[in-house]
Amino acid sequence: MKIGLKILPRKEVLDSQGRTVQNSLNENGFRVSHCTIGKYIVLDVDAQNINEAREKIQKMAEFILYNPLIETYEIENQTYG
Amino acid sequence: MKIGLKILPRKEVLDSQGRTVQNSLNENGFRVSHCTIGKYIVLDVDAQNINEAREKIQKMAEFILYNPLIETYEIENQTYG
Amino acid sequence: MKKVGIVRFLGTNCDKDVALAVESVGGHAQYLWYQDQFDVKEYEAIVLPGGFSYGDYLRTGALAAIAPIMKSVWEANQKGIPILGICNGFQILCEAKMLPGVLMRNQKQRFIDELEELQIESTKSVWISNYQSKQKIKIPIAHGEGRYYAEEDDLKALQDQDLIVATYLDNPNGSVYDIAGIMNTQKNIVALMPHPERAMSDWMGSQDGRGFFQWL
Amino acid sequence: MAIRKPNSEKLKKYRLNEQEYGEICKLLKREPNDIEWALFSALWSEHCSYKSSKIHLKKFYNKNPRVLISEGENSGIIDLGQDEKISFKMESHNHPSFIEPYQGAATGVGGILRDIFTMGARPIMLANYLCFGEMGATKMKSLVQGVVSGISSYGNCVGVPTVTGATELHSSYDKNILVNALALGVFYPGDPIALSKAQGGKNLVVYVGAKTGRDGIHGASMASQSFDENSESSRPTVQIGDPFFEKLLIESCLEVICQNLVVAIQDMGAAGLTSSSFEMSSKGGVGLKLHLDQVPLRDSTLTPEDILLSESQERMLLICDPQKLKAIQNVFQKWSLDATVIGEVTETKDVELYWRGDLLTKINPDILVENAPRYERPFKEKKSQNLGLINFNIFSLQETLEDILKSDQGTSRKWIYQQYDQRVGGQTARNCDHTIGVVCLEHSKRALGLALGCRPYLMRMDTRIGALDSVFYPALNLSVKGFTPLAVTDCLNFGSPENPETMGDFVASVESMSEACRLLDTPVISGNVSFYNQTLDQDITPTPATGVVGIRENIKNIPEDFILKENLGIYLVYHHELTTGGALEELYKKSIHANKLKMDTNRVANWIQKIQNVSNHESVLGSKTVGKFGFLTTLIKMTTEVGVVIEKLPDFIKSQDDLFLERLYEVLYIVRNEKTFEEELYKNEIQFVRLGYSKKDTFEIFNNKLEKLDFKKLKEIYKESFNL
Ligand SMILES: Nc1ncnc2c1ncn2[C@@H]1O[C@H](COP(=O)(O)OP(=O)(O)O)[C@@H](O)[C@H]1O
Ligand SMILES: [Mg+2]
Repeated sequence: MKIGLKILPRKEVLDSQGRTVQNSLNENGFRVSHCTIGKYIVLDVDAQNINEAREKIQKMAEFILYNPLIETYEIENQTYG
Repeated sequence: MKIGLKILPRKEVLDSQGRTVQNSLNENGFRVSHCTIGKYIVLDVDAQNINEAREKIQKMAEFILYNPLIETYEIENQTYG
Repeated sequence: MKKVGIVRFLGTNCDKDVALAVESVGGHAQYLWYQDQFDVKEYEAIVLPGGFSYGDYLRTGALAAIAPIMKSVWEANQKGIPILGICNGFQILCEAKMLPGVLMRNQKQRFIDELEELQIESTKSVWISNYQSKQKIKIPIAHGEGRYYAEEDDLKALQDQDLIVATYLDNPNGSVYDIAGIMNTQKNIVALMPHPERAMSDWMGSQDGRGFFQWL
Repeated sequence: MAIRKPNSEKLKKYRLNEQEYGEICKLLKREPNDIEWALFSALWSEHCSYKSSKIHLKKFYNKNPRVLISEGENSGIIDLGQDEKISFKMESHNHPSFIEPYQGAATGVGGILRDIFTMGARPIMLANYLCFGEMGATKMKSLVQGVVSGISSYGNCVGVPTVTGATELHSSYDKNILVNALALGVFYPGDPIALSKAQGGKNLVVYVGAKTGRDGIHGASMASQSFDENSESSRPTVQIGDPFFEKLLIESCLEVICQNLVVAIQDMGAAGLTSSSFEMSSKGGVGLKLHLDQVPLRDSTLTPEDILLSESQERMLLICDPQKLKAIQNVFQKWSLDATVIGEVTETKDVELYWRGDLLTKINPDILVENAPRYERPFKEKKSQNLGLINFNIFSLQETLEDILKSDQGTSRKWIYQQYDQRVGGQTARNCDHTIGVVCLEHSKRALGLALGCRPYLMRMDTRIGALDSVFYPALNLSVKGFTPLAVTDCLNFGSPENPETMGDFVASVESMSEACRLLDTPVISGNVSFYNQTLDQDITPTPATGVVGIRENIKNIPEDFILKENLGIYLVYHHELTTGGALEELYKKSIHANKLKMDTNRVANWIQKIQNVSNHESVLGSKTVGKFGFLTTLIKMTTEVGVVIEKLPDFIKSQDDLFLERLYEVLYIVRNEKTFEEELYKNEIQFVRLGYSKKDTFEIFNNKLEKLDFKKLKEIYKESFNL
């Protein structure tokens, strides 16, 4: 079962990548008032149902995939793709 | 209006990071049959409705945010957060 | 004395190194600022040096590829002015679609600094006219994203038209066909991941990089 | 004056003790208000005030005619002649790196770079001194990976080459790793020196760089505390770095300094805006009026206290003439950075802090900076024992060498330094593959060398010997390449100063290092102290890391580290003071022994100077100082496809064991024209023995019988064993 995991920089933390991309977009004539850049990870795990899959992914997220010091994460509520 | 944009590697050969993470998850006792790593970008744009916002974001994606040679993208259908 | 324009983006960090290399062979180096456009007629060559333009954010080279100065670089290319891209410069030229393909994260997922042995594959551009085909040279690499990748047809074109500039003897990063550098079909653009400006005299450990600049 | 006893929770929160509180009240002539509590907490912390170390640091030999600055500024400066000057310094980021290795190490590099370019010097070299626990210890591999990629991502991106380093592994660092970063910058002719003294009433206080966020609040006082089981939960105070921003700051700050647009400049390091502003004010003897609400924020919920203590990275404070503000802003804007006025210099002597129009405090900065406590803490020097060497009864040379070269202590660190850009800048002549780092000075074309010191196993053997060695050994490493050692920086990593034995080690180290520096005439021009490196009362090995800088007139023909040709003479040149089996004993899990624990420091210093002469002799093609496992191991590391035939072992080698002992000090030379080389040695009255000659594809020893080593396998083991 494939589920998506979104990992974003915590709001209080410096997101220099987002800021730089935002500037660059604006310089090129787009209008963006905020840009945050994180990761999107799709994990394929063995599970009977979505809840079981999400639980597994939560464990992995907590174990290694995200850094609580600088990031927050969100596991999607439906299967991916 | 904040909308999320997912960018993922186009094929497996282009995702060495995904495989590395998958291996390290499996080495640590998790069971993952596949792992794909991409980006998640949240953009805040001025728009009347979701469609307008998505159109704007599509333009940015095509202009710079993704590289069609190696990536695909998907703009979310609801506002973020 | 040939006048060489060296492009500086925010985050470029090999600009001075290239200027010194250019000057050591008697060229005249002038910096060009990323926000400006320049008069292409004034320059006999343009170099996009290495570094971390825009902090390597989004994708390496991507944000530099849309900076204002790239309009002039594009124009210079149209006029056939020799352009050299080194490391981040190579990444920028790919992102600007002036060269085929893309440079991805090294296979080992780590940055690698190493003196690498290369084989010159084609000498058809002025930038490499001082080398012999199949000549082996030693030039350092220093990159985290140097794994060259392109679609089948592009690769075939590179091979068929003899546009591969140099290959690694001991592929450090997983590049397809061991590619270290390529040129465009017009042959005025050469780009490579290794840093010839870091191999200009014996005390640097190698002077095999001089050939790239000697024609200046 | 009626002073109430403070509640102990408040003291604990602000990490001050009762006496200190009493002193504060005395100085203020009242009780501190809330904001002042925070200010004292930060500036009177060990980290900012050096309260336990200052009286000892005064003992350092720190002046000679070359020294322009060696105290009171962000970093020291020496004059190299020919209109060139350099500034260099070393700093620790141990605690943050243990909590969040990637960011901790990265911001360590960022911080030390700012100390250098604040002075107006352009950074041209980086180095790092790392101590990790045993690779099997909990989380150690991920700590190493995190630290190395943090250093690499930051240093590479800002474009300053990492040219040398040292990595030590030992169980005493299992729960308290050391991450010390060194940066060196250069002034070429005409480059002004910038200082941090605020001056001139009505001048403006300008804030540049990244916006202030919540990172690192209370970082300074955290670094002044030991680790306990709960350290993991102190995570939210770790700072986040952005090397791209730092690169822009380097360029823009050097530009405003170069154009003489600033009166004073100071980075915001430990304790952020608090320490930078109070130190600028105190040094200049002028007042400052600061409007904290004008500070650019990333997070609008920050309180004045947060703003004062935030350790957000990549921020600087400038003082400038109002007339020059526009010009300054233009420079920063060109580099896509903001410069915001947050206050002004006043004729009073006080720092006044305002928040939305309200005065939060008005306080003389000397009270916080100059009058910070100074402690002469009790200390007790521990006596080393373990005299007399022990027997290993080594049987197989090949097997012993394999054991050594694959061990934590003996293997190559290439996996680490391969991740560092060692040649950006285009001036690197010797990189991390070599004993010392060398860059070419662009103006004079002279060679500038850098070597790091401190070998913890010697510190474990005997504090004074180890501390002497932490200056002598890197100085010798420079000398064997023909460099004149010029000056020293240090980073003193110790346990708790409240423990008299730790303090004893500290005092002994400072005294010994200073003695070595005086004898070599290499003053200590900068440094850093990191105390409280302990976990649950377990101290780390006392680790006084050093960086020694030297110069050589010619960038060309620096003796190689490797044997590149056949039929060259191989010489062992020595001056023996003491012999130890230290590293090998630790490898085989025994304690450390030596034949004596004394050094004639005069003679050592003298010999190091002579070695420098010899090393510049035209017959010398290669050289290397003999390291921790004795000369055979060092010789193996020098081989390429060309190996060695050892025809004659020195008389002092009486058993196979002897081949693996370290004698302080020995040097290996690779020589052509042996006769003139020997004459040079005789002339300098240096002891030596000719071991043999170089030969392709073989490594042979005549040791009663002929023995052949599989040196290519040994080299392979050496290169590949440290691979995470
Ligand atoms: N953390 C590090 N950063 C950069 N270089 C390092 C680091 N650790 C070790 N090195 C490099 O490795 C060399 C030390 O290697 P080592 O195996 O101890 O050999 P030797 O003692 O014979 O010089 C140093 O000279 C240095 O250049
Ligand atoms: Mg400072």
